[in-house]
Amino acid sequence: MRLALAFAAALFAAGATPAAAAPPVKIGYAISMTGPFAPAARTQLNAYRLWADQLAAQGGLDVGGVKRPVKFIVYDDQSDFAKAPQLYEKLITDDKVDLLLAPWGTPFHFAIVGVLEKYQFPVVGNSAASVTIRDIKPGNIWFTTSEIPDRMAAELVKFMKKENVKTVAVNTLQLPFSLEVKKFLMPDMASAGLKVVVNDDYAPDVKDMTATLTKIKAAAPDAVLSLSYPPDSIIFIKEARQLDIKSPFQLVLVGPTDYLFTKMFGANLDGIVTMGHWVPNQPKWPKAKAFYNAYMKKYGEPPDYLDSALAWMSIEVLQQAVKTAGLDKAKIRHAISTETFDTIDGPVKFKGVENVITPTMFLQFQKGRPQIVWPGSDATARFEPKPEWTK
Amino acid sequence: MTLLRLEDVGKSYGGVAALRGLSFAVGPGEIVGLMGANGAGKTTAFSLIAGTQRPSEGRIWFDGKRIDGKPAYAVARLGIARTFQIVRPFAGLTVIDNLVIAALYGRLRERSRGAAEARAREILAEVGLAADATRPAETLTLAGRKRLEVARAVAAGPRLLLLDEVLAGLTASEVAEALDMIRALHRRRRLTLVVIEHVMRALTQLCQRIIVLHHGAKIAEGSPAEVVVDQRVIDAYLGTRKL
Amino acid sequence: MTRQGWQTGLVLVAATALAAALPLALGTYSLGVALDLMMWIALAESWAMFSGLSGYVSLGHAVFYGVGAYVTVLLWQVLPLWFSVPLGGLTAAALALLLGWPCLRVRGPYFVILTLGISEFIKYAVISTEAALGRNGRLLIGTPSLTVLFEAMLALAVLSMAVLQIVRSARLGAGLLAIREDEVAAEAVGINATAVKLSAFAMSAFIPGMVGGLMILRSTYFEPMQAFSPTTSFTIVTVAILGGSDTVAGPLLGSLFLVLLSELLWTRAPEVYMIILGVLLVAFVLFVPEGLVGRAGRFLRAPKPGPSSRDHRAVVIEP
Amino acid sequence: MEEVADVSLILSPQLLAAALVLAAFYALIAIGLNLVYGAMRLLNVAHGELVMLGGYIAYWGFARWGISPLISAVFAVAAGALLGVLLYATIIRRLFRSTRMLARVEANSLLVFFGVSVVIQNVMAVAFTADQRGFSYMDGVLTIGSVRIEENRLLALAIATVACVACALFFRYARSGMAMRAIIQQREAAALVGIDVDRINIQVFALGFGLAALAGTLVSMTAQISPFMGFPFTVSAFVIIILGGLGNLLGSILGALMLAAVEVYGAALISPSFRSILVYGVFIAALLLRPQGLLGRSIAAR
Repeated sequence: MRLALAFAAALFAAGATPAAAAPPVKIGYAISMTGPFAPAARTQLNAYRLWADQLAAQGGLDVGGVKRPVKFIVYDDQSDFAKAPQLYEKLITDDKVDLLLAPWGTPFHFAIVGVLEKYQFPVVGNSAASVTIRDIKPGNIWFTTSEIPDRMAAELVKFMKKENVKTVAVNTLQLPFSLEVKKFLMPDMASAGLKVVVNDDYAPDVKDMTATLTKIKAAAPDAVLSLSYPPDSIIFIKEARQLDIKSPFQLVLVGPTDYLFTKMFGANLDGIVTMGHWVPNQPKWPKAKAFYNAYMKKYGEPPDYLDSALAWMSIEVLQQAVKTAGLDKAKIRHAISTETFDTIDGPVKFKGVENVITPTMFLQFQKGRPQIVWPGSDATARFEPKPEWTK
Repeated sequence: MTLLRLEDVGKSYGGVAALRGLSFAVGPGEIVGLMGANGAGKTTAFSLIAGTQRPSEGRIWFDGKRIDGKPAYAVARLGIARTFQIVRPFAGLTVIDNLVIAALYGRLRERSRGAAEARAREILAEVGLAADATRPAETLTLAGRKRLEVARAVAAGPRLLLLDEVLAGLTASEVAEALDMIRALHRRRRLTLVVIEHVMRALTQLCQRIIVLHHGAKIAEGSPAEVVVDQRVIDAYLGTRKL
Repeated sequence: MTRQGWQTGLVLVAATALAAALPLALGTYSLGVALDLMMWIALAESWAMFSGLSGYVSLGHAVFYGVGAYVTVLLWQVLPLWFSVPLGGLTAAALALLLGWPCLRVRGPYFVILTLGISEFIKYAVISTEAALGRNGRLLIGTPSLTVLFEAMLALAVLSMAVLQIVRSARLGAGLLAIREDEVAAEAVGINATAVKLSAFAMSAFIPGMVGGLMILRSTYFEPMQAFSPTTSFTIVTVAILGGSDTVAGPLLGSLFLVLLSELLWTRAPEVYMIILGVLLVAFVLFVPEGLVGRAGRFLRAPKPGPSSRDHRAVVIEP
Repeated sequence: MEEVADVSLILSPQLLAAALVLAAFYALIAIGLNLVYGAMRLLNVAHGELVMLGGYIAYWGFARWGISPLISAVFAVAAGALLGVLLYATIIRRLFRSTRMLARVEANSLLVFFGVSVVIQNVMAVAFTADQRGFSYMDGVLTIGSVRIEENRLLALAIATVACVACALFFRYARSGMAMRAIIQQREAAALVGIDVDRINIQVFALGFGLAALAGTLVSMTAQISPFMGFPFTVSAFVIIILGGLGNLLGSILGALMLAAVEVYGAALISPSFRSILVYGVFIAALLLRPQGLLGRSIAAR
């Protein structure tokens, strides 16, 4: 409904500009609006909708120097990976969209790579990162994140070494992204001389982690790495607090950046390290605060520092590419592959599928706010050992 | 010469004996009655012969082959068909389909559906259900279902037919008709029958020989005339009945 | 019956020929929808062949779909597809034999829940296996074109209808129906219930195995949570029962209905699409309980309504 | 690198506490499911959605108006019961309309409830968005001996235990509780001895749905909720009632304890990655070895 209003507003606004004669630019995407992934996809979807509002307010999208109205075509993939490629195929062949935005999550990005290659349709991916995709060298998808598992593993090990971590417990969810992170992490930790004291995997429908966490508590490692997704990240944090796991370095892979965690855990989130490379208060990134404020204004709560920010970055990349290259696919592809983009996360430039400018970073919650604590060059705060859990 | 022979057959459920040391033989073409009060073990005996249950002890021969312990379908294919005391038609299927299935799977294992249907129609005519052939079985009256139960058993092409109280619950005139039907089947299809019945008069009319069970054991065997005067039978069984 | 059978056969051949020509007429998207339609037909007809006829409601057919997909993915670029996809079907059938042996001893709700449980069990076993292998999602680049997949799926859909029709009119179908009505009585007329159920269960797994293989080539991405999703099982049952689950026409109509309805709804009302689907499902069960094909669930011919429909079998609990 | 599982973990009271809390949720959910199955042979695959609804009521009460989940629980039970009654009166009763319908009531109920679950999930998603939600209530950590436990968990355990005991007493002593048991044992006979089966059915729906909603309020105090959270609970509840025996109400409690033990101790002794394999493995084994359930009172299947 909100979306329909946005279209209407977009069209109305377009009508007021001189470019009214130009046909609308069709922008499509499919994302999980129902089904088990819908909750996790919300913060990305919010960023997309915010963009639709802004385009409407600005009177359209700048296409090679001409402002044109936009029309969004949005589908629900029903949290079904098998639907995603069909829907993107429909958007490309049936709806004949001019531009595509990415779906939510690593598996969905995986799922559409085949279709994008088949139709040579460029998409700037966001909430996904995978060495597997990088290895097949696709030419039509890029990742705004710098958290590709092998890079992240290497940085995490350096980070832990610097913080004097000697022993590590790893607890991993059996889904592609977290497993890929672990796959690169284990050998890196071994060669860096970090000792793994607990190493458990768990299946996606876990309801209780007491067994693993009791082992971790007994082993008292310097670092606990919870390679988890939001639902199980919640279980981890709750039970780690309950068992009073005192490790000074505690990483929770995916979830804490979603504002839900702040609402649920408040001060208990302090000290938790998580993946992410964006915060609104980094002075080097002038656009960051504006995005934060706009999101805050529309939704009444802060964006997800991970998914919302990545989604917004992908929009910025696409928008800037279209501004110079127009709607021609080959030109867009060329622009994305070669240009440097100015985003809320600083400059972004791709080599292959990867964002090669933004360093791999880690965030830590301090006094209720995420801060960049690694690497030192971009840090907005210094790492602090995990404070005591509240009683 | 015997078609069916039981030797010391017994069945117990968790220590309680439902049937003990039962032995008897049935010759080809005979009609033998099985009599006894409720719980005397009659239906158990049928279940053991038909393979619905396995005997705890003893041996059963049919046509010279050991059949105890064989599963029900295998026994049926050898040529033993049974009816159930509480009828079990394939309720959702038509009357004729009930028979067609038996003809396809029973001893005859009819090759084609056409042949099975022809056989089914023939039997339906014999049991007086020809007009009801295409009705769903569940729409038949009780008497109709009893007939269907017999007809389906016959359609399997048995040499030995075990009839379990097919007359129970019928009115007097229905009983007479059913008896005629059974006799006709016996004659025309050269069947051997073992019959369980509560209706005393019917049993004595129908059978050449009667076996009386009491508390799971055989207490008498002989012609109807002999059995009804047997003192043990009178004590154990007839004594409990209001004649 | 035979003349009618011939006519039906002719119509079917003509329809198949027409369908086979669809790729010439349809755009990519519509062809994708047609592929989906063929998929549901193939799955639901296969399901009906076992569950519709025997009354053993399998809520685990996703496992056969998933296993077929997994075999095809494992053998991707190892063996040619014309070999690996049928091998997926055979593996699914073999799995059905293996599972059926213990499972088919329980009936009614136990069977329903057991099949659901087993399919979840195998799903998680595959997840663990993939994790242990260090495979984090598998991408297949360079799969056959949509047209090829459509023609293959059409062949499976036709095959599944033919199998159901043949089984229905053969001894096996008679045995299954007897088992559905009364298993003890069925054994008493010579039906080896175990053998009949097992062979039918295995047959009903074969085509879904191949469907899974084709669909994974279509989606180009294999992830066990998805490939073995219980939603597939639920949808198969829904489609088959919407149509009327023991005739060839039933699952066909059910699939048509579901696919067309979802096409109609999901673009126009994406957020209420699922709600409408749910409401329709409930309405169908309540008001069209015998499915779209009506009371065509009879074995040889449509029954003439009997003069009385007194029923002694069941007790009505309603006052 | 793989360390051997520490057997001393079995003796950890922390694990016992975790298992008990999990079992308490499971038991509440499973009893309701088993009641509805036992009395009417209905496969309620929408049961988990009631848990979800209960969770939302507690969440909204707390987030919007600061109402304690303990008070919301009362409303949740009432709302669940009301929904149960409505569902029974408008839909379920029709499943028993004719003998033909009755013969396929299990398959039909599966489809109807599947439809209902899809509707409930998506209505909630449309009305309240698909966002995950969670709140913190009584999240202080208590130390009891060597066990550390959040207050809300302890509270949930206590409430669930009280509710289970109350149910047991109700089935044992209350008139309608006894009638419910009678119907579960022998539907036809129950009707013959003068039990108004339809009325009891309504009560069964009210009680079963109310219990699930209550479980939902307790779950929401300890975990996050979303409109699509229900299905795993449904599956677990089915596993439990099969373990404990369909129609056997006390068996449900035993089954819940078993499932929770398998989850918690299985993870401790073998590996958490085998959690689901273990759960379903135990379930399949139990079903094949003792199809009548652990406590043995069997209900003839069909």
